[in-house]
Amino acid sequence: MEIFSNPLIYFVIIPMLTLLGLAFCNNRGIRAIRTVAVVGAVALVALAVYLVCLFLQARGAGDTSEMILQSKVTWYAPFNIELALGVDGVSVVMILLSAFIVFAGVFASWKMDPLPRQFFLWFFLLSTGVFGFFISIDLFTMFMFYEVALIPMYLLIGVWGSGNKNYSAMKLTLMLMGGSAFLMLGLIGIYFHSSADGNLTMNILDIAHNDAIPHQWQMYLFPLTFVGFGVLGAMFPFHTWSPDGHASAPTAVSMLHAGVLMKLGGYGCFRIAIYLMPYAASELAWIFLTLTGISIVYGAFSACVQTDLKYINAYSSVSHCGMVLFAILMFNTTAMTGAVLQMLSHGLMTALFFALIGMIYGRTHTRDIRDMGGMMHIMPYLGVGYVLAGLASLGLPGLSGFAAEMTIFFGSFENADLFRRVLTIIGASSIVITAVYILRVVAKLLFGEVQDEHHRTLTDASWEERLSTATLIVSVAIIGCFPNFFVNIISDSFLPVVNALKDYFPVAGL
Amino acid sequence: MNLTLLMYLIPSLFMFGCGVYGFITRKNMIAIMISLELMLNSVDINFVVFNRYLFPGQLDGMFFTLFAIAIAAAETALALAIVINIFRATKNVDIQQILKLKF
Amino acid sequence: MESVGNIILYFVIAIAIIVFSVLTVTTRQILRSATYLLFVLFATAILYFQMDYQFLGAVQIAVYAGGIVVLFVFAILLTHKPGADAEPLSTHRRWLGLSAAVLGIAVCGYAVFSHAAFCGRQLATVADLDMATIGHFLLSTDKWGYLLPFEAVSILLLACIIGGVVIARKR
Amino acid sequence: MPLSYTIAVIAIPLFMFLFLGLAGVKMSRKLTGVLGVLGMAVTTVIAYGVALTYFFGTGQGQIADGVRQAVTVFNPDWLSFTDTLVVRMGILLDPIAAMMLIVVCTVSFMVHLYSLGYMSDHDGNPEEGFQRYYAFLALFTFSMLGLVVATNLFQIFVFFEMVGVSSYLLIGFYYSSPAANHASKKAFIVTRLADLFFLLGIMILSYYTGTFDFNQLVFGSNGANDMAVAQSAIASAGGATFLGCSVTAWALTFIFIGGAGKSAMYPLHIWLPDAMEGPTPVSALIHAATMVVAGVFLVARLFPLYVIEQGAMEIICVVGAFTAFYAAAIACVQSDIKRALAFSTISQIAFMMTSLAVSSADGALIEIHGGTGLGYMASMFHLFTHAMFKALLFLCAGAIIHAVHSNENDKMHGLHKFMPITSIAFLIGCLAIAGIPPFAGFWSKDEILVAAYHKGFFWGLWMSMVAGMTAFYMFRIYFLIFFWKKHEVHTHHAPKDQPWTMTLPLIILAAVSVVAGFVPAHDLVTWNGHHLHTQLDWTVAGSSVAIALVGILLAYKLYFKENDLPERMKNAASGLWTAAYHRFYMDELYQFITHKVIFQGICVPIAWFDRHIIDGFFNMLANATGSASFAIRRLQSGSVQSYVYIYLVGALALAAVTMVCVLI
Repeated sequence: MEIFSNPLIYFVIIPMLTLLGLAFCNNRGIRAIRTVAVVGAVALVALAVYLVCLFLQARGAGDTSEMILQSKVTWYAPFNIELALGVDGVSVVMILLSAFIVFAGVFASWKMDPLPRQFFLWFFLLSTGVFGFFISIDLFTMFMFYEVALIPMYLLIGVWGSGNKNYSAMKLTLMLMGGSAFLMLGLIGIYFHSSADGNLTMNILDIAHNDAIPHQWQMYLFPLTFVGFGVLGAMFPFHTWSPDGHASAPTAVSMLHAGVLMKLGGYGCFRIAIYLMPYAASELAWIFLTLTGISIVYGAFSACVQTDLKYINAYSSVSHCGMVLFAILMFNTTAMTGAVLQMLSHGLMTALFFALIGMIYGRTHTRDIRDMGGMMHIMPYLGVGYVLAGLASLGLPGLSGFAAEMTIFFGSFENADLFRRVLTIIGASSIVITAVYILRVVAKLLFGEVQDEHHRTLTDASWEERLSTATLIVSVAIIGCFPNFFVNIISDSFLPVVNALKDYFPVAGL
Repeated sequence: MNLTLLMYLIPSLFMFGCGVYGFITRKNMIAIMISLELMLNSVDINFVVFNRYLFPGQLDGMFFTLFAIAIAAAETALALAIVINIFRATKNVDIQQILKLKF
Repeated sequence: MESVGNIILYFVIAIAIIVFSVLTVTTRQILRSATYLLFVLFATAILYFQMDYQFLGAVQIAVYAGGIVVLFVFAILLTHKPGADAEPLSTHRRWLGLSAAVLGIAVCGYAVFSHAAFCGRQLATVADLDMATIGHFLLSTDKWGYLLPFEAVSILLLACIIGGVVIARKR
Repeated sequence: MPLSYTIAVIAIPLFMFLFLGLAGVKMSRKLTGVLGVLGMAVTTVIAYGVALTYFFGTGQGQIADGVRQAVTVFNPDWLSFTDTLVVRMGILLDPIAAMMLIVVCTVSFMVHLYSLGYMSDHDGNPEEGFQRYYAFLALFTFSMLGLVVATNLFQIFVFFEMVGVSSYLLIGFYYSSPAANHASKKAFIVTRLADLFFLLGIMILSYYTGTFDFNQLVFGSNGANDMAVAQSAIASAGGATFLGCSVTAWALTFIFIGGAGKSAMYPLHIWLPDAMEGPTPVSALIHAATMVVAGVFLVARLFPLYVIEQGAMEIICVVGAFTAFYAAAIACVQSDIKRALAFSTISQIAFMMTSLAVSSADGALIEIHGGTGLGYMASMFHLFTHAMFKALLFLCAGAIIHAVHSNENDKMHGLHKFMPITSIAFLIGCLAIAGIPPFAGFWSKDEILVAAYHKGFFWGLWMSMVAGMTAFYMFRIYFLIFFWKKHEVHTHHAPKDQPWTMTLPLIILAAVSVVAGFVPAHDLVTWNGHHLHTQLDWTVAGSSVAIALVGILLAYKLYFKENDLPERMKNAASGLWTAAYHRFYMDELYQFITHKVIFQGICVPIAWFDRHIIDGFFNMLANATGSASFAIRRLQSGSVQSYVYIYLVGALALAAVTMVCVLI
């Protein structure tokens, strides 16, 4: 079939082949399971890098089409459901991010016990969903992959989690499903207004070009879609699944969830909610801007008093992901580019955080910072990694967080209205609060005296843990040192959205 | 005096009423099934009667009853097998005391 | 105008059906209940004969009276000590059953009587229904043919046989 | 030497950081130290070459009429915000950048060398974390150099953050100690708060002017600071105002707050005394000579803009003058030698700030004022001399601490006999800071005072008074450490002068402190690149020397020999003394605000709100669903008979309804 000549489809096929391979393994042959998983992950990384090259080549060759590598296969003709593929700069970097996090996640769950085979099966099913979501441009297909990515979460947390895992898994699944319900309503609504002349379509690009959704319908559909995705993007007040979910999830799942899955929310908000319904987006932006503005500060303040390492990072994720949605709602290329950079940055550094926390927890069997101290003496590698992750999180130049946050703040400030500026300033103030909670953790956890004498006998990271974290650290540093490389890939992708918004929203500098 | 359609319906109606009463009141599972048979039988009669009086040239009602009898027989056999099985397990055929599957 | 014998027969049977039905559900000895059921079934068979459906009546006697009631008796004997009485019914339950029955009879009776014109139909004479016709209809695929239900029922019976074996089997 | 070699000056420390940080653990401690020092030595040589070429070379950095221009050596894009607003990372050399290269490299090299001895025990064995220490020093040096050669405002911000982190890491070098831990956190967070304002300032300024680049903000076509360019940059805001002040004034004030955080201006000074928990050479490098003057450097960079926005300049002036006095007052009563020096640093930096601010008195453009940027020159000159003598003082303090293992001066006393070289070096430092000719401090401070008197008599008098206090408290420290009474030997090691690695930097810096005053600063670091004609104002010079001598005499009287006069004075004004000793309770105020107001008053309630109200709401939804299910579960009784009854009644009701409908 023609679609198999499109490299994008292999982002779904490779994880599925990995699934197939894992199906032939059994739990006694951990070596075989690892081999299959690593091969799958490496193939994904290679393919993602190849995709970036393809993209740069296409853009370099003067291909200015909105999406490259488009192709489609009809699934169900009566509703015009298609498997429509296509990527722009944003999808490309998100795919790259996902591939790296899957790679790191495989190594972070190297010693998974019990049932390693089943764990990796669900893990790769989740990856299938994630990649599928990023490569498709058909509403139905996107939604389907979105669900494919969400459901394995329940089992991954419920079976392999720790602590109050049943409660957390149930809460996470129910809240995200609640979001999906909103989302599905919204998508159906969009579908039925997708065209003025009755040729209804699910294809995002066609819908955007038709621009046929009536304004009063947009006012209903936009909140549905935005909240639907916003739940996954941990938008206040729909973020409470995040602390519990992350706290209970196994390491690799936390990594993948915070690193990639939460990005689905931001990506969807921009790709579907704002792009397809620019009128309502600009009319209702103030509500969601307020909510995301609250998210940023609120998450940061909440993180200041937590004592569980994972809770701290979950709340910090609320703050950082709030910044993503916040920037997307600023409606200009700079801020939106910043949002994508922030997604990349947050994805990598949170994955790093959760990987390190998992490794520390695996040794000390506690995540309470009051019970730990002086870890820098005992496990210097993990300690340094944690400090680096922390510095990336609080925005040290040279690591990814800084470039992302600065782009967001400067982009947001481009808007001349006082409301957005005040919010920008409030958002910017989070850099101080972030510093407070990050340094608090670093000081309690890594510095100071060793609290528990038993901890003195613990070992530093093993080779696969080093590989996993080093991958992420290097990625964070590369984004931090050469942000323009990514900005150049990303920024053009926002032109269609910004142009769509231009009729309704006064954008400075356009 | 003629034997009209109505006159056949009346015994059938009472039979059905008795079946309902028995089904609701009895505790013994076998008794419940007996009541069930009563109801089935009354329905059979109705089929036949309607067929015979309203559409004398056709045989739909009769065949329906025929099949109904076959199915009733099968169903009874199976149901009694289950009852006996339950009895084996619980030494009991009182429907109100078999609560294992409740909730 | 029906023959008097027919009418007398009808009344005997109708009364028998009503009385034995009531007895079936009110007696406290389960074996008796089965026996009264047998009478009801016989009476029904006679009704069928009276309406010239001899084959149906025969089936009624063979399958119902001969097969099912015997099954019941077996089951009863397997699960009950002979002569044991059932516990008396609770008043609450009896009222419940009675109300449902009376309500049902009332509503259906009203429906029946309100269609008096319809119900006043008399028996028309038809050609004798011989076995060959029935057999032909049962196994035909023409209009009025019943091959499909016939096969369906046979599969159902097969399923029941297997089910019965599986359920009753000792583990 | 071509100016493009500056890249090496930046790159070598960065390389040393990465190299020592990654490979250091595999090497012996000694080797890493030596490599670090060597790397820094090469850097210093190149930096001197570049700076001297810039100042004295021909053709490079100078245009025909002798104006020193700003030379952009290298300026690639780093991050594009919009097509026009692009962050670049580059290297720009102008007089103050070149001067800062010299300052940073000199002090850094001295500190690298000194640390070889300081970070070892008495047998010369390097202590734990030696590699890490040198890696961090290299990181700091890289960041600071990156800051001073910045081509644009955003680059300065970037390196502000970087030096902040280096400072954090080095203050917390002894990370097991709670005090160091706490101090490093405090330093980072306070400066981070200031950086937030800096960021806001940059956002506002860049929004209205559309650029970060100094070349478009302040430098004219001849490559030197140009008022016309600054004027047009300010004008591009189109007169926009916010709350009655022009947006550029807001922006510049915010930027100043950013600088004030790094430069420890009141009320953001509280982190600096605590930062003394770090190793003493680090204090000398970061918290005395280089990083803390970043704020002064920042204001000097944007000097033409500040000249136009006089409101912002007035704020700097008031804050600077107040801080100078406030810190000097506290320094008079501190018993911890490093803290006393820290407050002295704050006071001296405030001098520089004030000097910049008075430089444009009369509220007019700078040319209108007769002095034409005397204060600017004086400030930069003082920055230079202060870096040298304050580093000297800190390194001396380090030598003493290394010898007696305590920071408190009541453990010292009478060390003159034991450590003569240190004593003399310290004395030179004190004379320099007190402003006694011909030592370095005299020349720079004198010009600051002249500039202050230009602005107004009050400002001059105020600064003169602070200068007198400076002389007093420095000599108080000096006498208390080296004289007062005979030293009691507590440990089995008698204190003695330290090994050559530590003594050599002292000697070098002492020599520099003696002669640095004769550097022709008025020729080299003027605001517009032109030569500035200055002459010694004898009234000001004479009076300031007199005041300094009075301060020294007072200190001599009180502290040279053991007596009970200080004790009696302390008791006489015990309230004032206690308040000053506790730094006028600023730390307690901050503690109250951060812990009681922000932590207990905001964070804890928010966390509670999140767990109980928001999460509670969703749990309530779940629980309500659960209870509802339990409630209607009764219908699912499992009794076939009930089902039949309900079904039958329902069916009959339906039938009845149908019939009634048909009848009607």
